[in-house]
Amino acid sequence: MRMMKALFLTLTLGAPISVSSACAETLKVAGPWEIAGIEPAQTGYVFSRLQVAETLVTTDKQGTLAPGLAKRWTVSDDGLNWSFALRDNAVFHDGTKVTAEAAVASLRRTLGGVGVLAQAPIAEIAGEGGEIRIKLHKPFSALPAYLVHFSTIILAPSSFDGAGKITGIVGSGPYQVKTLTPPARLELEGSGRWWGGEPGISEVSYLAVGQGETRALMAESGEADLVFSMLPVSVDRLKANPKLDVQIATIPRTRILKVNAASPFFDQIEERQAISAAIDRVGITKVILRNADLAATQLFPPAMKGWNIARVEPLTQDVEKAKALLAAAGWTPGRDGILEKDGKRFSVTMLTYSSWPELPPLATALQAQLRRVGINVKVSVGNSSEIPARHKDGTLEMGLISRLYSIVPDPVGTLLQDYGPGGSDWGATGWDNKEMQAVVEKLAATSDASVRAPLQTQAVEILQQELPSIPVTWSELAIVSSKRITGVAVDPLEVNYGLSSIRWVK
Amino acid sequence: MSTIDNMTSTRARTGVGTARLAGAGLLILLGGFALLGPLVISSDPSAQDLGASLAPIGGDYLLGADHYGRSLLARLAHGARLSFGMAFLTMLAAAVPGILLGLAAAWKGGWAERMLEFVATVVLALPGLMLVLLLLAFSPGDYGPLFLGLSLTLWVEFYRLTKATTRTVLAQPHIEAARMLGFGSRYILVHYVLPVIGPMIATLSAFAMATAIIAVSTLSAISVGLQPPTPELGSMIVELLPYFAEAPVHVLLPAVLIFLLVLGLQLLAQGDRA
Amino acid sequence: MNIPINTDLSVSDLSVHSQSGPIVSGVSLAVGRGRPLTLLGESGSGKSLVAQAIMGNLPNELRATGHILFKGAEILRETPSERRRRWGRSISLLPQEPWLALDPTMRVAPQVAEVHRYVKAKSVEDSAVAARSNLSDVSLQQAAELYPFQMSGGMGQRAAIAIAHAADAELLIADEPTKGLDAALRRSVTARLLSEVEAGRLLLTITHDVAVARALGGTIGVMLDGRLVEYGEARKLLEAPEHSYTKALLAAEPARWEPRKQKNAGEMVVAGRGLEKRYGDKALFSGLDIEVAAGEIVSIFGPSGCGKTTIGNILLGLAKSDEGMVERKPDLSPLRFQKLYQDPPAAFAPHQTIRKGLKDLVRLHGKDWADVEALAGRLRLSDILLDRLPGQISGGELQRFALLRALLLAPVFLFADEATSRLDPVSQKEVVTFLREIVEETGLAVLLVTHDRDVAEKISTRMIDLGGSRLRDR
Amino acid sequence: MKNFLVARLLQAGIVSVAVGALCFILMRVLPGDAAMRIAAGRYGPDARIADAAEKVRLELGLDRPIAMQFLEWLGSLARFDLGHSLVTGRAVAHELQVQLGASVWLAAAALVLSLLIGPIVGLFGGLKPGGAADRLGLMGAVIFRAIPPFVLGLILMLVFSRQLGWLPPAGFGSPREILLPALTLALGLAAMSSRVTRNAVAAVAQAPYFAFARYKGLSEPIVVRRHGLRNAAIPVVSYLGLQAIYLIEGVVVVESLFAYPGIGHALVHAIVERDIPMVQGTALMMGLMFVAIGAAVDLLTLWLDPRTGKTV
Repeated sequence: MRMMKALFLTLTLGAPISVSSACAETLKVAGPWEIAGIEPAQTGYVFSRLQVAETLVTTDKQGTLAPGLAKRWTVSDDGLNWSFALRDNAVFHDGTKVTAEAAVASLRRTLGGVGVLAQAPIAEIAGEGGEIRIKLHKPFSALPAYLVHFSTIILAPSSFDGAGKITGIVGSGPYQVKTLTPPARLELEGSGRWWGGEPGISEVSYLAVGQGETRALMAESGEADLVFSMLPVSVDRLKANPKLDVQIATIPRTRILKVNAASPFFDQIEERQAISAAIDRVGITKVILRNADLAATQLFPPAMKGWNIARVEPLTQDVEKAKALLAAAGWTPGRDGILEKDGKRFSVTMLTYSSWPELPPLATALQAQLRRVGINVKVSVGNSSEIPARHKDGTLEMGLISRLYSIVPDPVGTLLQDYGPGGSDWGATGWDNKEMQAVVEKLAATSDASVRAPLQTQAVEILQQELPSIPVTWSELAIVSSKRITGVAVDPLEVNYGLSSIRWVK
Repeated sequence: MSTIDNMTSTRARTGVGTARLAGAGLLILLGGFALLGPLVISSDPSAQDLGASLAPIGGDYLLGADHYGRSLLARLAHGARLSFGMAFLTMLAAAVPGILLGLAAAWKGGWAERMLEFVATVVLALPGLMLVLLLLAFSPGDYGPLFLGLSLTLWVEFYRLTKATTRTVLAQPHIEAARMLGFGSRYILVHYVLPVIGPMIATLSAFAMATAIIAVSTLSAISVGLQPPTPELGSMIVELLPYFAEAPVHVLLPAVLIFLLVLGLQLLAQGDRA
Repeated sequence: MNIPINTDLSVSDLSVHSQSGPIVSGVSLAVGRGRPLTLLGESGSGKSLVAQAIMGNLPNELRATGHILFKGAEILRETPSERRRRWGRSISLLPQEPWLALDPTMRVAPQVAEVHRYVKAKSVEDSAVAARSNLSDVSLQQAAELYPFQMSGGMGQRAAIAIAHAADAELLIADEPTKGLDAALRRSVTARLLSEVEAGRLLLTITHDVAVARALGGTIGVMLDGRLVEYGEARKLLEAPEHSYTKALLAAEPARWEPRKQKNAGEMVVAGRGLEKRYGDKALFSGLDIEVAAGEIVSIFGPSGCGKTTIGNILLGLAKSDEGMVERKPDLSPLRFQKLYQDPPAAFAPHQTIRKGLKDLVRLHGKDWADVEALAGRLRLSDILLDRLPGQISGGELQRFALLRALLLAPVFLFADEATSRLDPVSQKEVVTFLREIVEETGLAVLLVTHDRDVAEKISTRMIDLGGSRLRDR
Repeated sequence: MKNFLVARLLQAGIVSVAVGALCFILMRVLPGDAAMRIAAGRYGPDARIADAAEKVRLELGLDRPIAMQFLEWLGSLARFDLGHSLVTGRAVAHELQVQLGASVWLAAAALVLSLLIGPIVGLFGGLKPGGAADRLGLMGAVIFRAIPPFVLGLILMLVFSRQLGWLPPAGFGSPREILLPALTLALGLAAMSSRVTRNAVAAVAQAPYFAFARYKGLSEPIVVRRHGLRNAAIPVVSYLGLQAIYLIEGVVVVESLFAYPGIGHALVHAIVERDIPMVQGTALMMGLMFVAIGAAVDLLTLWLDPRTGKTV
């Protein structure tokens, strides 16, 4: 076979094969994300995950906050003044020290742009002598969690031109950018300056591969040593491959059916509960996600401690109950089996998008299941912006979306948006629940775990009862690595993939 | 010497004849499947039975079931009908204006022709796929823009062929002779031009249909074509692709169906362009 | 038949068979040094097959039997590769219509030089020198760097002769060497062929042109339907032909036609005054006056490319003149002005039977089918021909159908554009005879365009010579 | 020669303006809020798109009159400025540099591979029409033309990457990575060009000059080399110009399949994200590529066929 391969390559390329051996020292990584630009608010996560740039605060593998560029932080008693102390030995890739002035400039720029930081009640950012001070309008316990977000990566002043436009990524992580060929390729090398020591493998090459199936092939053919985000269907096959390791972690992401509670179809709780009861979550997860444990019996997955409440009644399929609930809400089957009320057919459009490859198949399955209780659903796969757009103008009926609850590690930030007054792009639509709003407000103001726990339970119970968004499945992240490497760990919050601790197997 | 010419040409003709015959036979079979299949096969192509996910061939489901447990036989039949139908409509929508404009350009010449030529050049310089993508953005997943976009790119070929051939025919002395003998344009069109362009148009139509089938399935394959749960052959391949390790034949079935459809059309069109 | 014993090429009892039977049978002939042989016959008579059998390039479907002895070797027994080895070495061919036989994408000089380079295995430089000398032998030294499309037909013919000459083979086969050439050029071609004979080469010429056979002298063989019907010494055969076909062939030569009886012309039917036509900034003709009256045959004579066809088209209104005007006898339907075309098959729709075309014409003008039948009888066109496609009948018959078609509309003026130049001599004479008869009977006015001075002289009442002072060899 | 250049330049100009205008109009009348789409493209589906859209709208001046925006585009086009990508914020010309380069490499590799396959198969078929080589070639051509490019790509990927592990299924930059996508395109191209070559060669083999070359006494290889190849190449080359369309379109599909970051890939993304300057830029580049290929074919034909020299 080797002979054949050599012969084949010589024939087709007319050149000897030195390519693969020359690259032996490089860790080849493939993932789904394209690097369309280098603006941190857009693609900062790539540089954060690949450890090119760092944030002040980061998380450990359990999802709890951990020191990043800031070695510790404190908050004043009134909860308005935060102080973050920088590491003394942090150096940017251009050789300059990570000073408070540089970090403040970087954060101020972030604050003025699009990103989570703009949503925090920040009054002022200042700093001197290795300490960053952030002043708030009102107490906001989640601030350190917000500073984990990739848009807040700290970049050296040399990353920007005079007008504040970003020209390059000069971060402080173990790896520095060697070459970037947008949108697909990023070559990294050890910076030699990291405060955490030298990375195990100094050369890393990242390739963006959009198609999940192609990524699986990359892993199988040995063209990549580490591949992120495997499709659920490929996982079993990859697990069986003796040359590969597969690691899976549940991530705080839930696929939900976002319904417009102001529309005549979903304005009654019974209708929303009926939809929920009509869905065969187990069947869907078994077939499409290949893991029945991912059936979302409530909004938050078990991995989110304190947010997954064991005692709430799980959401399960019960077609008869669904039919009864719909009948109670005044819907009666029409001649063709589709429900009707006051001469109006229960016919809705389900918007979804293909940024997440599993969404269209899920929509297809949901469509068939809802049809069984007499609801006619038209699936429309479009651009992800259509859902916020239709949310805004009120014409949204139903949308199947994938919602991340760890945009900042504390889900409160997300809940604040999603179930606050007026709902949000990816949260509730037409659902205005004062009780929920009060609970979330209280949560946001405190960081005392004992005060928060009952509030969290209360919030989950409200959502479980009211179902402004109907959970369908939870998510997991599968990472495939070649047995040539060791030290691979899955970060469920996808903040940092820890490439620097990967080593070649001797 | 003319006998020799006749001998060689008849031999060549029979060679093409068998290919044509094979193509026609294939198309009749597939056409029958596409037309009658959906009527005979009672199961709904979108009815799911998650319990029967990837059911094997020959069991409860004659050709197995896809990952949602939908009958592949029913989906293939509906898919074939869709592909055929779309291709035929697209071809018609491209051929009719293409031929009429081609005739007009060859007949009138002058300004009208230059205008048409310009439009054709611009359309040709626009990547056809881009046009389709742009139009699809109007209403994703609808048949209308898909078929409009494809026709918009395909008409040019009909236009060019008709124009060039008609122009050659019209330049021949026998047309001048017919005009001098008092025959009108209508007679010349029906008796002299159409018999010449007819077979060429037929060939081109078959090719255009083949192109349309491939284009529709390709667009579905890069997820911008028709939307679920439409049983479209291209999207069936892509949907089933991740399962190829478990059910390779299931993935192969729609691919083979596309292949046979296009092969049939190609064989039927076997002319000098083969 | 009397075959000289001392010959270098002798053919005896040669037959060529196709799957459906023999196409050439029992041909015997001989070529000797200083005695060129000319095979004379119309297309389809089998004369080309005889040449191909000698050359060894018969189509695969055909099989030759008999004997061909060339310098003591039996050619028919040789394998295809042995025969091919003779090409360019002991046998060379002067192809018909040489401008098509020259590679259109290669300059002339290398096309000659490659014979020296690859056949004679000379060095590159020697080949180039030899090629230049070959070209200057045919006065083409100036044209060495030209591409075939930049040369006239006559130059192409000379280039082909240079190539044949470069091969320096003993036997030269000239296939229709004058086909497609103007009369003036024919003479120079025959002169060159004769000089090859004087140089000691064996020459076998295939032609349908009696004038070529006469000019070459030597021996003449006349072929008809695959048989050699007459064979003998040229002078004797031309003066006292024995076979009736030979007699008809000779009688069909325009030079031997009966001159036209002078007859008073009727009134003017169509006239052009002060006509001028330009191509770019070059005038084809200018200040041309032409008038055709009833019962008159006016000839325009000139070499190809002189604009003679354009004049006819201007009179018919098919082309526009840049200057001048056309006058027609008033109150005549335009349908009564008709045209005969140079290439008869092109003047009929290729996929329409003759009958269908004529029927539609009769119906269109409310005529009677009996008129067609009467004319067909008159033009000796049999009924079976009506159901054939234009490609399935001979040029002579087709041209008579064209005449029939025109006559159905009772024309007053007929423009015959080289109407007989592509026909066999016998057919040509037939068509011309009918035309003359009709002119005399109906007072039809005819404008005849021809490149053949003899044709023009014999049948026209008046001649316009457009090419008198022009360069013959374009 | 001068006329020829002027004509091609004129064509390029007309194509530019027409393509630009068409894209502009189409993109403008597309349903949905452009700012929303751009925001989604920039910040991903997890972000608060509605908020971001407001900033985008202000930043890009999307609420100015359409005519004004178009005139601006035309004005900058005249200065060879294609504007800035709405999503990445970088100059379109800069974005395209990399992607166009990648696509040109892909297209060139595909063309070279197809030329290694198609014309050679066609040559053997055409020299002996009806022979075994001809029949095999015909069969291959029909089969490869009946396989949609994306299916062909998948098959190649499965065979060469998964089963044999010889070539990477994705990526770009090195010859190994370009091979699979190029081969996918090349097989489709070769399927067509082999038949054109076959017919061209068969026509040349029937031509009187080809026969005459034999009668001159030249051996068969010399006849084919000196009088066959060039003459047969003329129609093949002009057909290659037509294939440009297939190539440019094929690039879009194949690039999406093999995660190859070329211009086709960029176009699909730009359309989805409503990045109007990028759509215009890529469409323009594709149009110009088409014109350039046309010009190259013309030049090649000019060189191959002295007869065309007079007419252009």
